[in-house]
Amino acid sequence: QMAEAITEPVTISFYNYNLASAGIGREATLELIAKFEEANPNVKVEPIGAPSNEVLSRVQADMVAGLDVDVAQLVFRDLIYAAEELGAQPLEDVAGDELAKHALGFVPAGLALGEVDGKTYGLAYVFSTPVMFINRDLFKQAGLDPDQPPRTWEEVKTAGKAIAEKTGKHGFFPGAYGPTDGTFVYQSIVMSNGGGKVRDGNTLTFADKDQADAVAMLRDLMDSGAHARIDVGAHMDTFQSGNLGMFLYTSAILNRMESAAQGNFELGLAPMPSFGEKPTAPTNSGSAVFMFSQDPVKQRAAWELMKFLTSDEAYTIITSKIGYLPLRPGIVNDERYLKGWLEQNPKYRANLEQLDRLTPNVAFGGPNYRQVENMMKDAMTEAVFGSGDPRQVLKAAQEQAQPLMPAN
Amino acid sequence: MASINIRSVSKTYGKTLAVNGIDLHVEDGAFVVILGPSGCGKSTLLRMIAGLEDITSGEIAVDEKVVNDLQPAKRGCAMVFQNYALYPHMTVAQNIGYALKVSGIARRDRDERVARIASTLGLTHLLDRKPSQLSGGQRQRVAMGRAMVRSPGIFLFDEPLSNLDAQLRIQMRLEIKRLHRELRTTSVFVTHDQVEAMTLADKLVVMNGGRIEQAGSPSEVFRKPQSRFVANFLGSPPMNFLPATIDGSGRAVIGGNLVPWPQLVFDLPRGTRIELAFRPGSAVVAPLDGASAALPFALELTEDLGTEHHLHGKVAGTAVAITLPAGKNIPATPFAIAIASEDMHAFQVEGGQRVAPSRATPETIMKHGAAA
Amino acid sequence: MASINIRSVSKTYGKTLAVNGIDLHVEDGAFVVILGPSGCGKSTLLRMIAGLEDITSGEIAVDEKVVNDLQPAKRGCAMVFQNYALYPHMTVAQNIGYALKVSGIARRDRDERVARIASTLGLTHLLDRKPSQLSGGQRQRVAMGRAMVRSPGIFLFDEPLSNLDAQLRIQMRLEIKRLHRELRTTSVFVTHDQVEAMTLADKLVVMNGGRIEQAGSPSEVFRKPQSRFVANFLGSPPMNFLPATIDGSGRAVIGGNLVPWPQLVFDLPRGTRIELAFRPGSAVVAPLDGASAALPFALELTEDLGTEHHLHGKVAGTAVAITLPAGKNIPATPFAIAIASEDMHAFQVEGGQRVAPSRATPETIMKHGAAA
Amino acid sequence: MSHTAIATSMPIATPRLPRITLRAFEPWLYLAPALAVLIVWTYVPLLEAFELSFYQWNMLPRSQPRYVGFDNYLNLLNLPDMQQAVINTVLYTVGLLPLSVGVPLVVALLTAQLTGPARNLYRGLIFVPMIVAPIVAAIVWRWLLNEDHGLANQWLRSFGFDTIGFLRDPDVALWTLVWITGWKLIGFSTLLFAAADSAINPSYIEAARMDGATSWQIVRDIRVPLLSPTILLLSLMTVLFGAQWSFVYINALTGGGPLRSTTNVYYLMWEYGFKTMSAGWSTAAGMLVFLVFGLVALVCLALMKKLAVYDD
Amino acid sequence: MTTSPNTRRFAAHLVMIGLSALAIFPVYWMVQTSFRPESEVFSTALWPATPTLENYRRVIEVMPIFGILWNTVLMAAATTAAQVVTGLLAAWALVRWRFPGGRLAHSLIALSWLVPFQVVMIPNYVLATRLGLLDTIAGLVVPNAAAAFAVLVLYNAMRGFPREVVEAARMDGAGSLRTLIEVVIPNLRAPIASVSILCFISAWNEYFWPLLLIRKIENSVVQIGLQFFMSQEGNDWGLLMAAATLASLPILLIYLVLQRQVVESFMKSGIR
Ligand SMILES: Nc1ncnc2c1ncn2[C@@H]1O[C@H](COP(=O)(O)OP(=O)(O)OP(=O)(O)O)[C@@H](O)[C@H]1O
Ligand SMILES: Nc1ncnc2c1ncn2[C@@H]1O[C@H](COP(=O)(O)OP(=O)(O)OP(=O)(O)O)[C@@H](O)[C@H]1O
Ligand SMILES: [Mg+2]
Ligand SMILES: [Mg+2]
Repeated sequence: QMAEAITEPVTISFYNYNLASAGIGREATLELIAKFEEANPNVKVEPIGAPSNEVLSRVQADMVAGLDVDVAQLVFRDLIYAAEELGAQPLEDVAGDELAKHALGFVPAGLALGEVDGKTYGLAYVFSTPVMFINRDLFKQAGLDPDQPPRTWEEVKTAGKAIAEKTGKHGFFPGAYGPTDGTFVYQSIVMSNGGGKVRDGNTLTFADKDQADAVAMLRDLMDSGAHARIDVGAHMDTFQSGNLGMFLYTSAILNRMESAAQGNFELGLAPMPSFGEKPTAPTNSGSAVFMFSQDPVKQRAAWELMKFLTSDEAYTIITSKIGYLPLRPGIVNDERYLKGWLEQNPKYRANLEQLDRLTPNVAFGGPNYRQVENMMKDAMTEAVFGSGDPRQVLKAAQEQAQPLMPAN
Repeated sequence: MASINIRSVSKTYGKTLAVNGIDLHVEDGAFVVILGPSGCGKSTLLRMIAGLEDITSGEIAVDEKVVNDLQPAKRGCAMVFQNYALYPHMTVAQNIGYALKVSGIARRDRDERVARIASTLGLTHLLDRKPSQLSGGQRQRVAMGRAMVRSPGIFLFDEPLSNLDAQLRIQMRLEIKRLHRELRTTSVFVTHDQVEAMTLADKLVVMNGGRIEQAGSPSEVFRKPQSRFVANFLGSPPMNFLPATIDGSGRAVIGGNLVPWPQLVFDLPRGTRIELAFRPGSAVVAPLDGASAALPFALELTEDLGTEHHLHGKVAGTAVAITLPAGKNIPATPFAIAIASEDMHAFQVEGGQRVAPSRATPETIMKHGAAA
Repeated sequence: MASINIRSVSKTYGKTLAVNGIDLHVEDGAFVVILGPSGCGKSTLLRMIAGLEDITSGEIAVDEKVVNDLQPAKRGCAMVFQNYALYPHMTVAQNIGYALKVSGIARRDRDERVARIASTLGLTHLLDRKPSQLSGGQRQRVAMGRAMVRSPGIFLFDEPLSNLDAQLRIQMRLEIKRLHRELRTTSVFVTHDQVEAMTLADKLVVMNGGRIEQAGSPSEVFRKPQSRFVANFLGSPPMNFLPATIDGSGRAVIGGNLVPWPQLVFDLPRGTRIELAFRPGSAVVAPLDGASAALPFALELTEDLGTEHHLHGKVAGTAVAITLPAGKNIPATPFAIAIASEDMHAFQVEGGQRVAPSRATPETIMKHGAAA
Repeated sequence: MSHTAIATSMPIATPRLPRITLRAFEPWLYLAPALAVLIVWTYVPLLEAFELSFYQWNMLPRSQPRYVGFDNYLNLLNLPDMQQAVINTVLYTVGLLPLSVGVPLVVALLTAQLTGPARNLYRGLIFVPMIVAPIVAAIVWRWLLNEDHGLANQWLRSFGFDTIGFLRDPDVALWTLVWITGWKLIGFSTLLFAAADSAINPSYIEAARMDGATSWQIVRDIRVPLLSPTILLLSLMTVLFGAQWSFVYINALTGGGPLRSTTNVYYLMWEYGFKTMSAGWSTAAGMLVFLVFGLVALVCLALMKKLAVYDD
Repeated sequence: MTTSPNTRRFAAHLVMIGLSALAIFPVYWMVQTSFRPESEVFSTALWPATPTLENYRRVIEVMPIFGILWNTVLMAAATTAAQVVTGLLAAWALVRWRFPGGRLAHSLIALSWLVPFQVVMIPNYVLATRLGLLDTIAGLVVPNAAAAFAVLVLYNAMRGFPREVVEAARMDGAGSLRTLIEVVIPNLRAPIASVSILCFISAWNEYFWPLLLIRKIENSVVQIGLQFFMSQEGNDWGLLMAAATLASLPILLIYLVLQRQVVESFMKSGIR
């Protein structure tokens, strides 16, 4: 149990990936920290920036080196590892009732995003869901109505083919492959097809029927020509340069897409497509904040920081400045918070709509979770881009990877 | 075999005039040695003949055909380099056969010719070795073989023996001479070693500062050097030079009062400064009796070479070396030396040309005393 | 000045025995020359004296103090290297003065001593040049200066003249001799040039295969070589060797039937194979009249060196060279050569040691005819 | 000249033993800084890594290492992409050789016949890629080679060719990475070759000219054989470090894709070993790389000794 | 076969012009992109239609780029100096003496070249942290203070240095360190220059280690600075190119100014 209050000045470290790159993310984060320090004069926050794919290694390395890690912003794929191996503090134990009190006003799935075996280790922080970015100019050129973006994968296929054939540009591309992505776009698509997940407990299930069918669907798009076959490392560039009609990717890049579109093409936004009438399962990308402090006073300071970072005030900054989703939907219609901003940025609504159906990203457990994830993603990519039977490819990979999972 | 005609050939490197208007005729089958100090342009001249260096002006003809613009290999020359320049990555056989290979001769023929050359030079058992596995003399022979293999009309040698030790040098020198005797290939041989030059040459060309100082048979050049440079350059220990002045009667006066060769009269104005020169071996020991024909010799240092003694000393203040055969005892100092007037050379200080004295009339001799 | 005592010194490199148990005493102020063919261990020995090479066994004492473990600079030796080893980035003055700088001598003193040395060696006007701007002879002098500057007790020279051309070599040789006369510094001089060895040495040491073959005064070594190796190594052209066999009366028989020196009797068993040897200059031309003391000479090749002729030919099937003074005419072939019995050396084929004949009794001489 | 200076500067002999030991010690004093750095920062970790490679552990003090024998090695060697990665590694090496050895050799030989400032200018320009940061090089090349907005493909289009999916097409991507890797190396190798070429004793070339060899024959028979030490050295470096050199570009540009076509051993090791949180995997990967390339190095060195022609 | 020297020279010029263009075009592209406004970034025109310095202004605004450049210069210079000094000392030991263990030391140094950095990364990080080197320039330099490459190249260069000159210095009474400093090093300028250049370049381009070790942007080096404009969420092309240009500029300028000397030092260095 953490200390009741902070009476002495204390310094806590805060590992954060928004700080690692220039731009609004960094500015907003620094602003948050400044505001927090202002509100808690006894707490000094030492921010440590590391790129999002490095931040976990940094946390681990610092722990190995014996440095104090207090609060860390980690991506959801590392959730189980952080809880089981790195020793993240279960917030129920540390903060007791305060957690439940603070969680009031979160989206329904809010706390669940950071849960492992019934305890909350990560407090969902900045996150977003996949949305479909639309190049309205290409839609028009292809004779499609940009105001009626495709709602199902069938429609994506038709629209994609039309764009590819009529404009000579690319139809559709999901940011689900390649080195820069996590697996959340892929998981979103998979889970939208009936709710099956990529694993069940410690059994891998990504090659099961529904899951494999979803991938086979992408493959079908590919074979039909609707799915672009481009350099998977440069999909954003392709969209930004006006060569891609539909781009399914995290809403966090909205800002960047907007400024890139300016003067080049008209940008549209749509929710992610569904499998027929099945509801979509938008999965969160982004991160949660974890507490690693052992010392009660530091734990208190850490908790205060975490609370602040997920407060109404914080989300107003986070959403309006960076573009991440607000975990507290209440602020959307609140004059004091986001109402005004949303009126100016109506596009953002497509993103907000998905919050109700928010489905937690599935992380893998055990010491080899990264390897397993790698194998899964490689198999999925090969299933879509390769020439073999997608189901077989996934099956083979699943069998390969299963032994690396923890024994049940 | 071929003759070479070099006509007013010059070569400049940037501003350096390396070869300065050379005219030279090398007869078919001759062995010409070009001798000169370092940097005098010997190599440059040779390389122009070979075609390795462009000719700045003048022309070179081989067998009366001007070859100025011909590729080296087309001139029918073969060359032996100072460091042999054997291809380090090829075996002896490949080194020798390379020229044949390049000219597209079939393997069988090639091997046969290489084998023939190798046996001439006693290299047969070495054919599979790399140059790094050979001794100096063997390398030299391989270089010779490489030059011989195409049966060129002309052999060019650029100090091919200078990297060998004394004994090997003599041996290889004799071998080259023997080969020339057999093959009679026109040869031009560059060296700065005068023993090599003397012993090998049919015709000896002494170069200095890009020009030819003298050309002729070795004994002619040795015995009648046309300039002080040539006189000084040939012979070891070198000639001794005694500064002298012409007196009123055309006689050469040394050190103000010595007139050792009164019978020699120079047709030069009074006061002209000349140098009288003689070879160390031409001097004989004479008693120091004040006879005018003998020069008082102040001995400073004796060297015993086993076969002869070198005596270093001073004559009228000038350093002079004389050689005495090993058998003779070194005389007790002080003594004098006498040199026969035929063995005496004279050169003008100005310009260094040889000046020939006329013999004085018998009366004059009588007046001054008889020559030794 | 210092004396050097070398006692049973050996040196092995891995498995190569470079120096094999050498004993040598160098007296204070002596000039010892070590002569030998390439690879015989001369440099190794010298470098052990200098301290540049560890001594495998034995000991070296300078002035009776064992220096085996002393740093080179502490032994009071200075060394002149074959390629001079001048510091390429330093001026002449810095090169000469470096040892003084190292030993912490003040700049002023240093400059003064460098200037003094430079003027002794005639380098004063070159003090600001870099070695690359010097001629060979000048470099040699700088190297000398560098050795002299610390006034060492011992000078060590490792073929310091071998990179110079003939004339410069003579000049520098004399200069070294002159300097030794002045300074009287104990010197050890390594060379494979026998002229250098003969002329410079007070004591000549001939090495071969890591051992000393003979040590003594130059004329002693030259005139009385103790082994075939020494005999062959000294003299140019080298000694001639004629294979011979001892007959029943102890006389040496050449080519089966020639007994040129009947008066010499060897105390060797019949059938022992020896070599009779003589220097090219010891031979005199004799008429080919069948007199047993003259050897028929089949002339093959003549070289005119200006001062003398070299005649190459065969005696009883063995290649032989003789020298004749320039004055003499080359005799018409065929002719014979005669060698005085005092000029004749004999070596055992087995082992190569010198064997001294005894003079036969007068009667024997009478029987066979008088010596030349 | 006075000899007193010498006499006084000759010290009394110091006792024998300490001097010997001090002298034996001396080279180690000079080696100490470099060796200390290498031992502390490379070899001690390497030894630790060797030990760790037999454990499953994430190095955190709160968890216990678990001995797993050769499991980590086996896991790595049994990775699905291992075979492909090995083949690709060979392809990278083979593909890099022309760029790290072939082209530079040709350029050096070509520029050797040029004179004056042009030669140095060319050699200078061609060295520029060497100083560009790898990450920048990767980004700019990705851009230039993009199928939709890249200049290279635009030019191809304007000349009427089909576009090429330089980083997209599995048949091409590896060669694209080879090119980018090689692009950085050409200048460096060229300089080395030029240096080696200018050190060839000109009399060999003159001898060949006298023998009647054409300039092509001289190149083939004389200059290239005499450049063999440099050729072999650069080949050795390419074989040993080609996988590492291309790593940056795989990491930045393709992540081993498309369809595993650009992955190589080093990248695979990184992906499954170094990048993950498991000390066992990463150290096993490290040991594998070290041992395999160490062996390759030994074999290559032996080969080099046999093949190279040293002219001395 | 029968091509005249002139045709051959012409062909050589053609090939070289082509290759040189290929070599520098990407650099040119980087520079010109840095002058493009955001809307023009993906245009394929060879020169921006409306060149702007905006990207540079932004880079300077969001990042202490000059401080970072200074850090990098400091780090690269210090690393180079350290590597050259340790390299010279070690090479000297191996050249000057033959001693038991010498070959072992030599192999140990050479083999270290083959150790993948990733293996030693974490232990080094732990050690650096213990030594208080975290987030310092010193921490970037110290683990790289010796490089096998530098030792090996300098070793080869020294081996080519005439042994007699070293012995002459011994005879003159100079100790081994003095000989190294006063006699050997002044004559090894070309190889030292070449090695320094290569060490400097590689230190300048060092990426993984600073990424791990440096926490604050003020203490960062340019390669990490570049990372600042790249993220999962897309790259800021104009800024990135401006930053990349700024990051390459100093080293590029140094190179252009010293180009002839660089080339010459390589030609003379005997790195073969
Ligand atoms: N490639 C060159 N560039 C400039 N100058 C040169 C070149 N080759 C020779 N020289 C100069 O031309 C002159 C003659 O040189 P050459 O090599 O012909 O002399 P050499 O008589 O052969 O001397 P050595 O006996 O030293 O070989 C010298 O002054 C030399 O410096
Ligand atoms: N550093 C070394 N390592 C191994 N062997 C050596 C070394 N130095 C010399 N040797 C060998 O020792 C023997 C004697 O060499 P040394 O240099 O003393 O000969 P040298 O008489 O000086 O010959 P030269 O006249 O060629 O200089 C030779 O066989 C040589 O190969
Ligand atoms: Mg020459
Ligand atoms: Mg020697």
